[in-house]
Amino acid sequence: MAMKRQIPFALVFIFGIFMLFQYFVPHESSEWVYEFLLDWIYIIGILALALGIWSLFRVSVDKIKTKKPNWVYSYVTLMGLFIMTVFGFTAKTGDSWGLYPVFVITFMLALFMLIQVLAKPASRNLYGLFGGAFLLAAVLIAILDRTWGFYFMEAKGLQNSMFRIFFDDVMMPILSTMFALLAFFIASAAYRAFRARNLLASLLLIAALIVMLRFNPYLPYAAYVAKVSNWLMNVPNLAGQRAIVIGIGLGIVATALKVILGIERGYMGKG
Amino acid sequence: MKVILGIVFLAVLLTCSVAFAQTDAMTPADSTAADTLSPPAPPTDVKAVDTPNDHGHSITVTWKLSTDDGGGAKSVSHYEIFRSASPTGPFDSVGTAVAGQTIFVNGGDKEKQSEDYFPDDSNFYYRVDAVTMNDSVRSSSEIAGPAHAYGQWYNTGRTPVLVAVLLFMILTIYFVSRARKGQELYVRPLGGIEAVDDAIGRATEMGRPILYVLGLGTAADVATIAAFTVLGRVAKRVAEYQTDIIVPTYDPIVMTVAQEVVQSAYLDAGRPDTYKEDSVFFVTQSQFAYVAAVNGIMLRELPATNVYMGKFYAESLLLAETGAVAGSIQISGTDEIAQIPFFIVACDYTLIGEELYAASAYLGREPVLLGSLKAQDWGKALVIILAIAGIVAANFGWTWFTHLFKVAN
Amino acid sequence: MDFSTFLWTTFAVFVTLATFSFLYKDNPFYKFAEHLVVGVSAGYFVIILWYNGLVPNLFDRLKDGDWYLIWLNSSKPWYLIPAILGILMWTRFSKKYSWVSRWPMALYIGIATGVAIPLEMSNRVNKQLFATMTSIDWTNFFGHGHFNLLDTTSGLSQVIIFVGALSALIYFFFSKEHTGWFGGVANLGIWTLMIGFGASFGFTVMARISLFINRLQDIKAWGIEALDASPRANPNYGPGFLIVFWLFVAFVAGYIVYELVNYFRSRTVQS
Amino acid sequence: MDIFEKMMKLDRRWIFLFLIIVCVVTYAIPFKVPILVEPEVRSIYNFIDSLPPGDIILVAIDYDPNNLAELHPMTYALVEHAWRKKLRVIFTALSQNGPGMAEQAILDISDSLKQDRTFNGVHFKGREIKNGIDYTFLGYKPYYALVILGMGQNFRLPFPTDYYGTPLDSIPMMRGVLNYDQVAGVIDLSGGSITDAWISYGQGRFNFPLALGLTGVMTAQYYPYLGSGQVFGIMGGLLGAAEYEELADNPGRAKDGMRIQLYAHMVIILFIIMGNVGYFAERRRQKREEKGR
Repeated sequence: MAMKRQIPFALVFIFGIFMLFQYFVPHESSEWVYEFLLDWIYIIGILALALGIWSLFRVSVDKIKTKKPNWVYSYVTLMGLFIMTVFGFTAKTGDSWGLYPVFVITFMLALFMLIQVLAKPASRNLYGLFGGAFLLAAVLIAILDRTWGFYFMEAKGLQNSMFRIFFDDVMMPILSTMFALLAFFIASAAYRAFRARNLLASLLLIAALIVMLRFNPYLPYAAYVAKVSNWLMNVPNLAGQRAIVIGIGLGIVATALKVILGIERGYMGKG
Repeated sequence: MKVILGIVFLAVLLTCSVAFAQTDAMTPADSTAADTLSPPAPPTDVKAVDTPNDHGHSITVTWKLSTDDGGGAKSVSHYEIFRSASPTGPFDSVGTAVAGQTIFVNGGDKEKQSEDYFPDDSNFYYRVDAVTMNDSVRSSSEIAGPAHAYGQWYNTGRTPVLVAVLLFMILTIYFVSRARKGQELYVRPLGGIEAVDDAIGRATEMGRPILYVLGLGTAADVATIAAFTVLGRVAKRVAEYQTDIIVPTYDPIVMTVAQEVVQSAYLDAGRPDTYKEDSVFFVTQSQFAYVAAVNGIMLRELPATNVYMGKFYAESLLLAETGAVAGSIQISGTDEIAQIPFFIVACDYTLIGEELYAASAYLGREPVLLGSLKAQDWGKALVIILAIAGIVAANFGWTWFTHLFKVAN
Repeated sequence: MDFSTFLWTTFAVFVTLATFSFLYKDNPFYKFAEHLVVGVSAGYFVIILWYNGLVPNLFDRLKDGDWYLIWLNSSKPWYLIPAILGILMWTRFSKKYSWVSRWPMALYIGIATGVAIPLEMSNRVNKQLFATMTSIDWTNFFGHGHFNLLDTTSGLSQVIIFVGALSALIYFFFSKEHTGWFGGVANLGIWTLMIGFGASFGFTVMARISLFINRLQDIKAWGIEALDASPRANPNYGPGFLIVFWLFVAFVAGYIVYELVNYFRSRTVQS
Repeated sequence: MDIFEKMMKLDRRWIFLFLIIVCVVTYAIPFKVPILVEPEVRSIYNFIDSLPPGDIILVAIDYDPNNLAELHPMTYALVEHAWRKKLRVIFTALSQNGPGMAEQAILDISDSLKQDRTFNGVHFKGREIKNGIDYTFLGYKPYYALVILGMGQNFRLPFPTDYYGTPLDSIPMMRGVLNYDQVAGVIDLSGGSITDAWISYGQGRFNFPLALGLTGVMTAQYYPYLGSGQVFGIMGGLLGAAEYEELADNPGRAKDGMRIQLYAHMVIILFIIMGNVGYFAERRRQKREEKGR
């Protein structure tokens, strides 16, 4: 029981207190420990990504298996995940790609079969057979074709043209369009919420309106509006932010202290 | 990081030097001296000492400006600093400082293998040359030293922080122990917190799940840790009401912790059998891909309530607007100041900044946790009192008082 | 631009429009783009964290050791500790031993909270407190030069910032009822906060609309590329560009018409 | 459902549709919108406009590609204006990716200078812009605070040669140009903290006229320096760039963008007003109904 509950809290306490006081010790040795421990949490964080990818994989396969609504799209997710990983670890050694496209296709087919094996246990043998065959073909191509290769210790895959195309023409357009949706959502949120229901809502509304009108040339006294909006940004906004920052600072310290001292234990499981 | 620190440090030094230089520029140098080949006056009062409050491997050289700094025909363009292991030389140039500066930090790497290695605990001697536009027209100062570098065990510049942390720690422990003894504590109602119970009840009635979004923070962000504790309370009620909870996560460690939290909440509620492992899952570590997925969940699962707690950036409004379309009740709390306005506009209830850190105490209603709220209030009261005292002091010119609170790097 | 690049940029425009279609409603195109980007970005981060995180922070530090000595003879063998801790996280794959993963988790949280306490106290509380202790500009109390109330550096503005910040801090008190004079000051605080929030909302609108303009520019560049691509102007270009362009336009237009027809049909049925 | 209730409970997709149409139309049709010119931009324009031909200004291009959309239009409008006025320009780039930005801008503006153009009713003949005579590009050096201080002593201190490796002494326009004393003014176009260094180490120490071109989000926090007189002008974001283009009668990308911004903002404001009108009418009706009962 102690191994499951007590030791974790003891670890939180010891390392928390150490890091707290390390801040005040500039000496080399304390600095060394600080950097080393930050590396720890960095490395732990990266290695934990395996858990994340496994979760994504299992949830997607599960969707396909139980034919939940929109299960078909889970194939898209899984294929995207694996194709990007393969691109990232491969690069060409010479001038041409050789059999690389064939490899990518056979590898993806093998993966598809593997997913089918997991998702459809009834016809496991058939899919397993095909999957094994495709996998064998992919491995053979990977071994025999010398025009390209796998790289794990050098970041050559980042220069792989397919990796870049997937980044530039698949990932970035969707991500930046998601971001651009904000142009519309900020409009609809303003329409929906900026109603002069009470004093607080009116203050919010009026301040926002003034700032939004700051460069409208059709308005009389437009120069004045620009000045007022500037004042709003630099005086009330600054005052409010200062209060919030101080409050958050105390909140963070209080929460962190509660965690280190073991007063707040809700973040760690029981049993 | 090192570069940034270096620049910040330089900037601080430069500010000092600018201040010095301006007082000095008031007394212009003798501009009648026509002979450009006569060397400028050397810098005087050269001192070399170990750089304070650092990890060692660095010596600070200071001097008084040459009288020819700041105008005249043989005006000093820069100072060149030389170092040697013995007072007789040979001296090697270690760097230059622009005219008007009176300080130079000669530091190096702490790694022995590095080319730029600067040894601790060995004596060095320094000399500063005043150099004119013509590089060969220069004059050297007296030799200063010996000085040796060593690392400090306490950074005096950070004393105000240490005092503040210790004070706050004592306050917290005091109020928590008082609460343990059973002292009743009043806390004012918070709208967002009281809505949580209703929202869970509503979800049960409608037979719809609750969506809990932990934001883009990692488990190293205290805001996310606070969000975990709120998640624990919410999950417990959810388990009691037999509703579903969906927790899509952005970071694998956050996912792991959240799984632990939800699982033990179900255990607490006496229903470990109804816990579904896939209710907490990982999506992706890309900001807007995560948003795309969560938005999809909102429109397909139609959760009765969306709770946003933790760190949020530009995606705050994307999430909250989609949630509003899906007709969910929305409760949010974040310490990202830039995003609070968007949550206030688009959500039904918003915990502003610090209120996020108070939320778990409110939901848990455990006296021990409420005790720490009292400590936070005392902290704020102290800040207010000191701010008022400080502004009075500042306006009467009692800088000694305000400087008690100054944190030096 | 060669033809395959053009095909990929067409795909980029397709996913851009698919993502924008979310504004209308959830639909198969959005679902496709969403699932695709989840998979591809997850794969992308696997690669990035591998090359930029694991390789320099762990592998490079151990690489001068020998695997059959489990790298104990490398120059920095202590980096095996975080690696082991990270691998302990993987005990979550098993139900029986998943409690072991609490140890690295506890370390992670302990280190993070310990670092946070002094840092946040310094940056958010000490420095903000010091910043409030300003000397008020009494000579320019009503603004520099002439009477200018909107001057953000005037003494009056400084006083407003000070009072606003303190009253907003009072608003955040948890253990005192907001009644009487205390409630009055707290109200002043929440007014300051709301004005600040409104102003910063209004200020952000411009930046968000710029995002949409950027997306429009990308689509426009793609259109120009296709329409300019007459075979006579550039021998590298073939009619394929125009065919792809018009096929794509026809597809999008067709889908819009389809949705419109559906929309009006459903309306007539209802009434 | 009466009209007021409809105004209040409009489906948000109508807002989206309206906003898309307005954005696309204003993007596609290049009509003119009046641009309100703020005094802090006008003072920059007037400063450049009032300098006699042959004077030297320093333009610091301290931004990265991710701020290009907002800051490039400023560079284009300002430098073209300066060159048309036959001023000479020293360029520096103190951010790491700055040199690429600066070179691109110099090439593009030089091309534009070859054409005959009319600005504000004054006809300007096209001319060749020559490196070393009309401009000098000093390039990038790390530790911007030190560079800014060093240039106050002598440009040759941080930059013994220009970006292309020519010694400063053999560049015709740099003859006799020692430090900021020979420069009429400095315009810093920046998307980050370099601005602070220009204010405190540059203007603070050497007291030259300094104007700023900033990204939109940064702008508000630099207005205090305008009040205290440390900077004589500020151009903020796309808006500031458009104002300069308006003053220089040289419409470019910023004015294009402002057309969309202005109308999109007006659409949003209109919808907010509509919602409030609906809300108040509705509330009034409810009150009346309560009375009637």
